[in-house]
Amino acid sequence: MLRKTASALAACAISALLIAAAPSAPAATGSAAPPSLTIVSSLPRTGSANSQTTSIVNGIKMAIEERGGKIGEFEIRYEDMDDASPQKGNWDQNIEAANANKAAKDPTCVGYIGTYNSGAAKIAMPILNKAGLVMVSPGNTYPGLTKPGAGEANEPKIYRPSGTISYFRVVPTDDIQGAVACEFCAKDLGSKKAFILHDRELYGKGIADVFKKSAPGMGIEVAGFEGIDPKASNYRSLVTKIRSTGADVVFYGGTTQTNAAQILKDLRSGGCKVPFVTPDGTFENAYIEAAGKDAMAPESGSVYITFGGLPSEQLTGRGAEFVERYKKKHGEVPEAYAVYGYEACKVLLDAIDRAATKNDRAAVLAAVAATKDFQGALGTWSFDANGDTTNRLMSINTVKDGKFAFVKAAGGGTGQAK
Amino acid sequence: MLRAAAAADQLAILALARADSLPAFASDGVLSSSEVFSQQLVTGLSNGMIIALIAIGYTMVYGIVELINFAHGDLCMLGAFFALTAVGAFALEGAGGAGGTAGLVALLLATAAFCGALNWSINRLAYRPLRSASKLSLLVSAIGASFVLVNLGLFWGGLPMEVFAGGTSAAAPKAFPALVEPKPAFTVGDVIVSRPDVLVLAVTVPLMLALTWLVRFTKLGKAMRAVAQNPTAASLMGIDVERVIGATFFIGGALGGFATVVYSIYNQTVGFQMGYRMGMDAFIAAVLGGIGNLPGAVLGGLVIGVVRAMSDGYVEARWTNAIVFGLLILILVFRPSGLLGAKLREKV
Amino acid sequence: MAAARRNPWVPVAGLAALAAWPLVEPALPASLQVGEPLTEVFIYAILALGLNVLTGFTGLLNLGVAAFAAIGAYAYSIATCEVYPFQLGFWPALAVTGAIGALAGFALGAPTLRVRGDYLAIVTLGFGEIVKDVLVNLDAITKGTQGINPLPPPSLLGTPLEARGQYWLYLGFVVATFVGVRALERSRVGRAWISIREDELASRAMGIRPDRAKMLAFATCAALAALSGALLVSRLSSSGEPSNYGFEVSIIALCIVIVGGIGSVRGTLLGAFVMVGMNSIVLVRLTEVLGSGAEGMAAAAPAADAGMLAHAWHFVRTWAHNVLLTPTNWKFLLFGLALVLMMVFRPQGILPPRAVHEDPPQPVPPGSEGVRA
Amino acid sequence: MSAILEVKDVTMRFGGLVANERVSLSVRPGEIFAVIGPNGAGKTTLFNAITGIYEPTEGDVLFEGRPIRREWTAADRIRGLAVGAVSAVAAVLALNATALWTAAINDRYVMGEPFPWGGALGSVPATLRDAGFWTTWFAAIAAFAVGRLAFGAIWRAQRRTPDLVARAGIARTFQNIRLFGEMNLVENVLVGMDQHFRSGYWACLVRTPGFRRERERMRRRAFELLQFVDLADEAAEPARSLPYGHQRRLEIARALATKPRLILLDEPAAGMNPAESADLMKLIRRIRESGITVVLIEHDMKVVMGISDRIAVLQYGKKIAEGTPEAIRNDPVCVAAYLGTEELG
Repeated sequence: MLRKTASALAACAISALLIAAAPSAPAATGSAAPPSLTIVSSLPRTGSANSQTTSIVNGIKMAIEERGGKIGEFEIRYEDMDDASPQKGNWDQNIEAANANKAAKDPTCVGYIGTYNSGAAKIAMPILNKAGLVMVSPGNTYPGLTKPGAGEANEPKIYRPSGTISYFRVVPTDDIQGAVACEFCAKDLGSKKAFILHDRELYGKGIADVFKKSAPGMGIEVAGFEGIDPKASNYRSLVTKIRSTGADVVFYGGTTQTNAAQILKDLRSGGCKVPFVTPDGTFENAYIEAAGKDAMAPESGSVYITFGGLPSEQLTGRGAEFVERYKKKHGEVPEAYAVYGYEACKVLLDAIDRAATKNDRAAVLAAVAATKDFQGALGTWSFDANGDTTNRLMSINTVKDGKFAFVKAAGGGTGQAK
Repeated sequence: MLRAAAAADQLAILALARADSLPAFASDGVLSSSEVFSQQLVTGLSNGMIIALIAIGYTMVYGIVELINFAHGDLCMLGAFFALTAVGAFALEGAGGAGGTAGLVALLLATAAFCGALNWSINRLAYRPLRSASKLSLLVSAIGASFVLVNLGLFWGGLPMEVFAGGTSAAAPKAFPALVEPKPAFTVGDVIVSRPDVLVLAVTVPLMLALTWLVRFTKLGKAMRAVAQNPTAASLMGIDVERVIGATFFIGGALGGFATVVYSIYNQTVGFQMGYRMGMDAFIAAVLGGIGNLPGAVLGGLVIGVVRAMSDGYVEARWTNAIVFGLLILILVFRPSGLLGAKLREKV
Repeated sequence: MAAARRNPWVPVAGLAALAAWPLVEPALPASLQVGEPLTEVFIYAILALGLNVLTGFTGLLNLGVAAFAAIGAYAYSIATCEVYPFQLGFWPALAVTGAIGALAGFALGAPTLRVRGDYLAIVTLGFGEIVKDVLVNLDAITKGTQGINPLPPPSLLGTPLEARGQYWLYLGFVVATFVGVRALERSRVGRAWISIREDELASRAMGIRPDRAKMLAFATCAALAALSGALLVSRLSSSGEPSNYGFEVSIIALCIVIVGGIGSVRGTLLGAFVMVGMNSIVLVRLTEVLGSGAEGMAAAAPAADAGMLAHAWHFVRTWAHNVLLTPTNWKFLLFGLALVLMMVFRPQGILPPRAVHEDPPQPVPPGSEGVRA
Repeated sequence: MSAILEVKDVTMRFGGLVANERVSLSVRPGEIFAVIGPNGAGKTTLFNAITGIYEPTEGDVLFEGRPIRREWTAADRIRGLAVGAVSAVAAVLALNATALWTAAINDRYVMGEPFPWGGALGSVPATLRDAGFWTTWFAAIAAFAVGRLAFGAIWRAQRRTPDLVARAGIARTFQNIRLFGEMNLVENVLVGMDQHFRSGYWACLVRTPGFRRERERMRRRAFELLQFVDLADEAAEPARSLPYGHQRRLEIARALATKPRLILLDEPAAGMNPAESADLMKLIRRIRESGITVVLIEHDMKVVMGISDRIAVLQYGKKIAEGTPEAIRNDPVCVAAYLGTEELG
């Protein structure tokens, strides 16, 4: 009896595998199909970052649709890879490596959009670089990936074993954003004493570190600098600590997933009404929804969010067009991340076009690197020598009536933010 | 790039920011050191009491089937989603006064029933077929059940309801309305004892008393203790062991249901991944007190709550987890069966 | 009873198939190529074989085996990476890693010898959390969440190995681990472990010293886990971040041991294929299929109109759009369900251990009656 | 003749329950000594007290004139101090890890340049001096105390463990059979022989020639022991599949495998039919002939009276009589104790 069930189970598993194998088979064997190029994205699709990555993927798909799914004679195929595992509910180094290797081996693949997490980029970058496959990230903000001297001494050289730069990103880096946030606290909020929190992750701690470094120069005293436990149920004891220091602003380097809303709620219910400033990891509706009406109400104290670009409703030109189309298709205003995905894919498609539409990774790579004065949804920008966007425009936002409201632009279009 | 039209509006926002950045706190005081200590103690005890409430349900099930029930925290998580759905469906938010209190009591009872029934069903489907198998197989089954529950929580968060913000970002944490407003119930100096703190106490203590009564004096309680000691002997004495186990799962789950409502009101957040920490804290509390020991679980919960608060307040938040676990290991080195656990004597 | 012997050619054939796989794979259609995950299987297999020594043989439930892997991964990273002055080669670093791992095993095992059963389970779980937190918090040493990179690739006789070479090298490690653990199992060491699992008191009364045996089990488990961690990071060329060695990894390793058959070395090996395969291959493929189906469903859904039924239909559709139609949202469920079903239908695991390890000596020397003489 | 086993005024108390009260026994080398008494008289408890499973509440157990107990030797004192010292060093290193590492490595290492190994340790004293009292001296003293206390706690719990008793030369069987059910017979016996193996961990891991020779030798000896108790035919069976009487004999073989000088048999004839009991009596005599002293608990009076040299009678935890089978049979107190339950002989 038991044997029977076991073998039945095994049969089920095998047939599931076969079914799973089926749909991709024709693409590999069919010779009559039109020539195609593949763009893949590798983002954490399982678990807590799912809503952001969904909007990125929506953006990518829109960019491809705009081109009619074709460039020249080539059909553009898109594969949405997941670099998260269900057990972790977050990106997994093994899966990211597997994704990168799979893309590197696929002869039709000419572009890799990803990753979302900078840590994952560190794994994928050398693999893709060796394969000469261009990588455009819609989400990595760790400066060391591209900027010499910003991270470890051997960064970013180690991510470029082949010697050429094959990694580009359409988002401004943490060092710019952290400084902008600090400047805003000092100049606009008139803060004198800041309590800095971070989630101990690459992104959150990176920004908090920059904030801390910039603070003395802006006349802000650092009342405290603490890494929190992003899985804690509440932060009331920390709030008590913050209250006892008399800080007049709280900066949290973290994301919605690492409990930014919970900190805000505990601050407010603990009677602490100082402004609460967070980076773009919280620039999504989920943050407002997670925090709830009371914590976001103006009488509880103000809330600010920095963002590496302009919010959707402030976009003009192509950006505004994108927002319109997105609204029409999905029935909602796109989240901030959608634009990044859209822009990353658009720049890639543009490069494929300029590379005379060939299945040639080197040509595509060269074309991406040569991107100059690109008229995208995020404005007009170029890739600099490191592979970073020259777009340094930041915005400061707040929350008003349950919606993000633009406060001011900061950072400047081309100037150095520091 | 800027739209000039919005500029005035923005300046107004900034002016508002400057204005309210000054009065940092209602009574405008920077806490004195003794007040900080008292405030941390209040926080620690409240959090500890919630942990204790989850831990008793956990330790009850452990006592009877010796299962490290990994799904317990995730069960509580689903309970929180159930409660949030109920809050949305019956518009419990903002119903003040007697109606609000009645609503709250109804919510507590309904969630308890839901969690109890769910726990009973999980036992039926995932644990009962494994009664004669090794404990480790049971453990893996519990791990599997916990994954399933987490996924159900994710689905639940995607329901297109207003309380779930339309469900568009299912994975994001959801705000749980402050059914008991986080206003001070009373203050001592600058130390706040908030209304949710009082709620925690008001739910936890009666439940613990009721549970003690149940285990000590009712027929079911006696049967539960008999099954915990020796299932074979209990069944020879005419006790329907499976029914008793099922009842224990129901009661353990129901306690989790009460706990999760209190937890949600206290923290005002629910999310599909919150079960991990809830279950983990309950597990630590139960072990610290001596697994299967009800007063032990309460003591363990309180200890953990207070240690967490003190560590956050006086050491550094980033070391809190390590300190809690380090303390646990240290206690177990000296007292291998927990604080109140009986010394195991093997029958030879 | 002799019928219980398994066919000795099965493992040989399996090994041959695995060894030949990299040569065969490129010839297969793309949909049947597995690639990367197989090397991951090997790494998990070593981790799980180590855990099997502690949990399977000795009966000590360890919920924090990933901590040893983390220690190994970071020891290897610090020993080899160019941002530190040590810069050992692949093999010396592996030796150092194994030693540090064993030491960590002693450090955890020694003070907790008196802690039994589920109390020990939470001690190990806590150890796992502590190690992870320490690795994040001591960022001056470990680079915190930045990770340490680049790490030198595995090498053999001074030649760095590329993907295929790594595959074979790692396969070699799995075989060596398998043989070693088997050898231990069938010696006095393994017998002592198993006797402790079966009945600690009786084995004590027979003169076995459980403390020593448990310490050896802890050290063996920790050293193997550390080795798996080192192999993992040297393949990825980066230590990754500490959260990559969290509770989930411990849980997968435990599931491998139990699903494979507690205490069974072969079962553990098979379990690694089943679990990692399910995770990295079946779930991925399954979500691909579901994905194509889901798009079709979304397109086929009719528009909403008035009325109660339509309202409900709209509700369900929106819900489906929000979560249900995204196949990756089903991964937890499928994984968990598979675990429960496997346990319910085969609680003893896929390949439970054989009772018989030692055969009696065949030629019986005559006239051996006077035993005590 | 001096006694091989001397139980002196042993009292075992569990909370309010007194299982043994001032029991004294004296077993001579080479004799077969039986302990009898009604159920609940405290016989098994006495065995457990002798073999180190329980620690006597009061009284003492001497084996060959000496107590079997770890003494707090100079080596233990050094070990305790060493554990304390290691904890102290570990605590100080852990608490100052960042500062120490930064001073020794990060501040001195420039990538691409050779690392000045010489001065790396030189930075340690200065770093610790800067660290201040709490993370150095205080931490060291506190960690030393905790480490030393933990060592003491573990040592105390292990003063007289069953493995120490077994290695000293006392083997036993269990009333409620405790074989290793998943192992076969040969392996069960091999577990008993464990202390006589000489190959260590590494030899087992790489299967050295010495290991293989020893393994062969030990397996043969295990098989001989199985022949000795008449179980050779079932040598490859898993222990749990044996019939009850055979399991009892296997327990005896396993106990003999430890090469004891004294063997304690807890109800060896329980559940045996008369023919099996008779075989058992022969077996016990053969054990004694091989030079091993036998102490047994038994309810089967035929067995007891048939093979015992001397008998002690326990009732309600107290010894009420001791003497030859002849004397016990005629002792009115003993007869009274057994009245209504069993007839003596």
